Amino acid sequence: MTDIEEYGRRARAWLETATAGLPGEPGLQQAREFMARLYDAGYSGITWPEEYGGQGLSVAEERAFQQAAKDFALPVGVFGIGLGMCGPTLLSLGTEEQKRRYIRPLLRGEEIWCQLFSEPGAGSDVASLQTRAVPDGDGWLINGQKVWTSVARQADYGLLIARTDPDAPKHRGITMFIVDMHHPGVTVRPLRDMTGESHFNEIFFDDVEVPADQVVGGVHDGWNAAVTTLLHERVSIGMGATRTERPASFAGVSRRAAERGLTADAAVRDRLVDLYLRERAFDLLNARMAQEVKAGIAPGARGSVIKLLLADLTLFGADVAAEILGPDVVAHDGADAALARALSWAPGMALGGGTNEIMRNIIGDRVLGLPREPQVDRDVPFRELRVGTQKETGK
Amino acid sequence: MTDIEEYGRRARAWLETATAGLPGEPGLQQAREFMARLYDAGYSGITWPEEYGGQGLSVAEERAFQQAAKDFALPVGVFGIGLGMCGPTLLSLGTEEQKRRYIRPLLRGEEIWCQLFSEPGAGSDVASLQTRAVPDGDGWLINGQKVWTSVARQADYGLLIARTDPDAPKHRGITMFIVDMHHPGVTVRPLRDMTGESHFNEIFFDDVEVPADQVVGGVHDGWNAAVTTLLHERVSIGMGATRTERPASFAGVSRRAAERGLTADAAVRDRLVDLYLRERAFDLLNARMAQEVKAGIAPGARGSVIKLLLADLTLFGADVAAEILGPDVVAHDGADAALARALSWAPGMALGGGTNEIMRNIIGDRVLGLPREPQVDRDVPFRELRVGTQKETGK
Amino acid sequence: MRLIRTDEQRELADATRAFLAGTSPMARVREIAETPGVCHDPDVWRRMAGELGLTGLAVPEEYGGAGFGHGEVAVVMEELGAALTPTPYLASVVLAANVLLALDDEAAAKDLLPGIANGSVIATFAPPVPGDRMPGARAHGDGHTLEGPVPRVLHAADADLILVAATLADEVEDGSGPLAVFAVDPAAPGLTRTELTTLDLTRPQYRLEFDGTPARLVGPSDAGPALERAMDLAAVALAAEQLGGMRRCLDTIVEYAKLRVQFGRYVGSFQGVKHRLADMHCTLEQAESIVRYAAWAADEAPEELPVAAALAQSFMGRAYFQVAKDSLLLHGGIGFTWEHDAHLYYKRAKSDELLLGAPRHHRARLAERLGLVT
Amino acid sequence: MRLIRTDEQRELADATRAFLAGTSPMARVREIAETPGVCHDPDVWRRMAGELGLTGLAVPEEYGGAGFGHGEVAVVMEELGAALTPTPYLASVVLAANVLLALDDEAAAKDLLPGIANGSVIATFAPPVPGDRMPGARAHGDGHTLEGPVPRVLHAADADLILVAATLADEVEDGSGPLAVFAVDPAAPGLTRTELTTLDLTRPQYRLEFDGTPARLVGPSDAGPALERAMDLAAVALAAEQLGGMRRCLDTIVEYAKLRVQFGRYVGSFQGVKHRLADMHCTLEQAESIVRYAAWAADEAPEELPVAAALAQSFMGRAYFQVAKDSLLLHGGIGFTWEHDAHLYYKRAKSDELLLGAPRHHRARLAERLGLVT
Repeated sequence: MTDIEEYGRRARAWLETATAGLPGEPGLQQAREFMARLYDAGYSGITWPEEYGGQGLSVAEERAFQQAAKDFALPVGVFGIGLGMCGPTLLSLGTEEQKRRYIRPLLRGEEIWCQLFSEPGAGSDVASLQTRAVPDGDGWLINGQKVWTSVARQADYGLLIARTDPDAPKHRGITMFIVDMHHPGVTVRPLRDMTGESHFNEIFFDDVEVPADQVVGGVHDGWNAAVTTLLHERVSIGMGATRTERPASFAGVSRRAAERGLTADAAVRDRLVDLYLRERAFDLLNARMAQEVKAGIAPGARGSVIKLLLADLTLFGADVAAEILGPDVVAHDGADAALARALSWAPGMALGGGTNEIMRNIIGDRVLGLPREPQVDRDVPFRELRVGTQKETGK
Repeated sequence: MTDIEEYGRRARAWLETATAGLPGEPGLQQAREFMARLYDAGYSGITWPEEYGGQGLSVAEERAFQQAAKDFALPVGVFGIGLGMCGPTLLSLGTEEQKRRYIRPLLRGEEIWCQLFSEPGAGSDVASLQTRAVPDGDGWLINGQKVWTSVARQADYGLLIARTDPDAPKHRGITMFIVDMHHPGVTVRPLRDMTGESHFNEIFFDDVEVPADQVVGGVHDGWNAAVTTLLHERVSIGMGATRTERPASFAGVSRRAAERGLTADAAVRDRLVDLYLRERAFDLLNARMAQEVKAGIAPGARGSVIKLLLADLTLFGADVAAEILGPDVVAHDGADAALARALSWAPGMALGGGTNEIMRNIIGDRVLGLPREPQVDRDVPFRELRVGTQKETGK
Repeated sequence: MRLIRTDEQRELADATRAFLAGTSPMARVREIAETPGVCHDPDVWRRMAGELGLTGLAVPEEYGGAGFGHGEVAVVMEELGAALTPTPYLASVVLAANVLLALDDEAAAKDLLPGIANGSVIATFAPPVPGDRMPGARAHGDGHTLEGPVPRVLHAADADLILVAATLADEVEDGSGPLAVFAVDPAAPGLTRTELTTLDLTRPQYRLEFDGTPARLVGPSDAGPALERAMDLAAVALAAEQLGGMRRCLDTIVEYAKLRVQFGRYVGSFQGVKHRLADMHCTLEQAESIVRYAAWAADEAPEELPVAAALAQSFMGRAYFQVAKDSLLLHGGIGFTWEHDAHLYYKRAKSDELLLGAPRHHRARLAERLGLVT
Repeated sequence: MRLIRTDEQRELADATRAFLAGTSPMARVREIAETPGVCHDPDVWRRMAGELGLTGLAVPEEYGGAGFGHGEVAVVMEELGAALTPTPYLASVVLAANVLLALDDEAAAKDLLPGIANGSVIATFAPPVPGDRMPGARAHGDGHTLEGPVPRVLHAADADLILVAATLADEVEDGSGPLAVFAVDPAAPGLTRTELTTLDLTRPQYRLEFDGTPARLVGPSDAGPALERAMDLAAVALAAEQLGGMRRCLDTIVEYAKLRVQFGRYVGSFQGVKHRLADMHCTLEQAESIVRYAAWAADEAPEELPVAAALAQSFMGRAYFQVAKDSLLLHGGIGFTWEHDAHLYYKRAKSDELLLGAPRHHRARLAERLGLVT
């Protein structure tokens, strides 16, 4: 057994013990306690530098741990943004003080982080954001609105981008800040989505003071910082795809169809074949990309292929499940609730983390190397730019 | 019986007699003779001005004649471009002399016309044409190449657009000419298409002299003239659609499928239903637009909807026919030749008269009124513009 | 074959649209949809029946109706579909009235239709959907009693009169028999109504459970042909509703694409959006043609109705959902919010697609009616 | 499960690609396709067999082959599909060799396989396609005679050995019976070959007519399971060919979209084109994953092969044609010309989609193998 295998074996053994006592749906306090134990056992921040609280090990150990962890339901969802995006961004771009102050509590689950990029007026065009940060004494004063923020209600800190120079072209007048989510000027409002539930939040900033030393990566250079963060997002959305629950899966739908005697109908079987083809093609592609990564081929922008196909599969599955199983899915007494919910949730997959159109642009530009669309907004000062929603005025 | 009905009745009676002696596939000479008889009977150019040889009647008579003519196979195809596009363009924009000289022989079938707009380097972007016309004594000297020209081998005259001012932006330095197709500098070469047959031609112009009085619609103003011509094309491609032969029609494919006992398979029936849905939707839309036109609602750019759907239906029909009828379609001893040919011919419908992408732009811009794409070539002198096929050089 | 509206139909459409704009704006639609126990606005219903005379449009004058045709009902359905108005119109005026008319039971028609026609009675009819279990009926003295479940009935809580199809227990062989139609008083003993969770909040559905519930037989003991006709007419009316919704979805996203800016340009100027909208427009043009044709056939060409109705549902179910989904997606993140209306249409579209049975049933019916099944 | 190639397979692909680029450029492909009576280049065949050793790749060493696997054959098929090389490789090395191997007839294998493996014999096998009529076989002295037509056989004019499936006349009940496989000498009496008109000019097909033609029975009198395995292996090899063609189509149009200017911009910069190319790329990524999986299953997981083969054909037939069609269309007018290569791929794609039977047969087989048919 190699050292790495031994590492993985020990991790698995530890996880077995550590998760043994966990309830089915752990609360926030239990999640924090678990995170602390994970940290103390040396499994949080495995590849992160030791001086800030990480373990300083290689990706081999990280991968061995992930491999072992796949079989356990770990209550770490609430720390995902911090561990997956905010932490890596701070490690890349943060000051020495920031890293010393924030990384260890983040890894231990003592402080929860959220990401504050999206705005209602900006949408896919994240860089057209309108939240303002103006100099205020030694620090900055922030006003504006963010949206589509996960775990904002639990978060202690947020990584925020705001416009600091409206006279610069839109990508060049943005700065990234660490914001204290407990500041009285921060209002978190749950955003109800089309499922009827609230998975995200809107955040309002009303004269929120931020000290000067909370700038991440240089004043006016926040777009580059944001790109660093977003690259981590794309990887985490893409590569974790197979683990996403798919209620309208081929196995699930065909089982239900068979139970109701519907598979006797050739038209039903034909639709199930459609679902199988898409699902299997997606799963095999995912598996192949994982093998390529292991073989040292970086996935690069091909994560967008996964994202686009997953969005498509999610919508198709929900749609075809209803088509096959019939009216009970849309008017039910509880039995088909998961499928009905899949219909409401499915569009979210095509909208979160970049719309299908954005994914196709990325694939065209970065995978196929096609010439770019002429960009009309690249060199225009932000304040002269049309943004958000407005009437056409000549053009 | 109204006058119009009486007109239609007489037209039908005339057509019955006139077509009685025609062979199944009339040759060019017989077509010309038929056209002369049609003209002499007063059925050619029904709405065209009397002073140039037309009948000066209203669209009501024209429509009554068309209604009657629908049931006869008239050998007038070779005159279609002249009657449908060149003639109307001359009537709108031609000089008095041009109209007196050309309209009557055109209507009588004595002179055949073709249209010389498309170029290999221009494609959908017709205005980026590179055929040059330079002043030469009193007239012009034309050099260049045209493509996708129908009836060029039979044509006596062609309506050609050429670049006369390469320093003007591309739409503003074009002129339209009447060109004598018998000029020794004109070379017609049949263009073999993917069916293996030649339905179109390439035309090469090598120092072809054109007198100054053969300019149509003003020097450098040829783009507007061409738009006039092309509007006629779109209507004629669109509105005549129902008469286009569809070998892979629902009726034809389902009859063959039934003969071979395939309709016992629910999967086959389901595919036939797909074909029926598309075909019926298309036919009903065509019929509704015809009723709207009759009721005085101009179709405008909606002709592009018909064109796009017809392209789609044509491809789908050929595809699904093969899918249903199986390997015999692609490897046959003659029985399925029409369906095999439909597969080779089908892409032509999506390419001729504007690609699907162009149709979608027209629908978006002119039917839905969406904002235009930024145009990077509108105000650039033509000689500085990238056209045709070339390597990317920075940009 | 008439594929464009008459002047009168255009006026009816304008009047209905104006009325719904005033009485049923989206804020009101949401209010009703989100209030438990409230399924429609009785004031709006009264005015639709009285002022506008919409509830008796296709009912013959002898039964208190206006004696117009199904084409006029389609006009109203199209506007209701565009406005998403929560209303028992489809249940009462389309489903119930048409089944009563088709059953050709003079006495029942005289008893039951006038109330539906003048709007004083809200009726509903549970359309028999392939694959569903049907309740059984048993002769019992003068009348019948019903036994068993009805899986889904529209607006059953609002209804003053419930019509259901049931198998006559005595005629059942091998588990199935001819269907007959029964009228049930919602207050009759042994009737349990359970509200279902519906994806489409604007159109409540209920499960009924009969347990020795007295019911009145309407029409013949084999109501097969009458049910077929009533279901065909429902398919046409529903297709009109789908057309109205589809058009509204497209209008909304086209409007938004002209206002919303991304990357310094109106999003409608990007071909990625523009071409999709063009395709949606093509779908709409086809859909309108099919719906006009089906509505014409309903009134003028009864021999073409079976194919036209199956065509309409086979095409419209898929088409409306596709357009509603694309409209939602093209709105971007805002389309995913509860506050935005896109999801209401998306959910209506999917529910409509399944309302009269799964799409494959409409397609199979179409294949059969086209003579493909031999 | 292995979804990426081994180093050896990558080397084989590179060598094959380089060889075909040199010996089978498109000009040569067209020359062969357009010359009547010429179906492949015998020199190229000899070099493929000799220098490169491609004809015996998956034939066990005991029968004169190299003893590699179907994964290696798939590598070659992918390159042949990309280059559109007119060659009897599919007929001889895939169809005929696999059926001989699957039949498990030691004597016949020893007689017939070495020639196929070293390329000195070109064999073909007429795959039994659902719905086709099969010839009948009758015992006759020591051997059998064949009677009746075989609708389509690849490369029958080049073949030194023709294998066909036929029903044993004595065992037929109700018009059908088990299939057995027979080896026929192309020069045998009573055999008529008629060349068919093929959409795909690079792959000739023939109708055979037997009239008392002597034939040798190979394998058992019920060859059903062997035929199934051989057809599954053919499905995998064909899928690899389809993948190669699909990739070439996409590469070609992507290249063109970077060079062709319209409206002052490279056409690949228009979202209308770019997004379609992105979708085509997504299809390719999925296709490659499926083909790699099926090729792995062919060698390493025989129990997964039936599903994998049906999956591969159900996916690839449609996918390749879609990509070939879109590639042709996105070329604009030039794609419609005879001189442009787009139509050759378009025609190959459609022919491949139907080569082993109509798509619905692959889908029905997949449904059955997934246990959906009970």
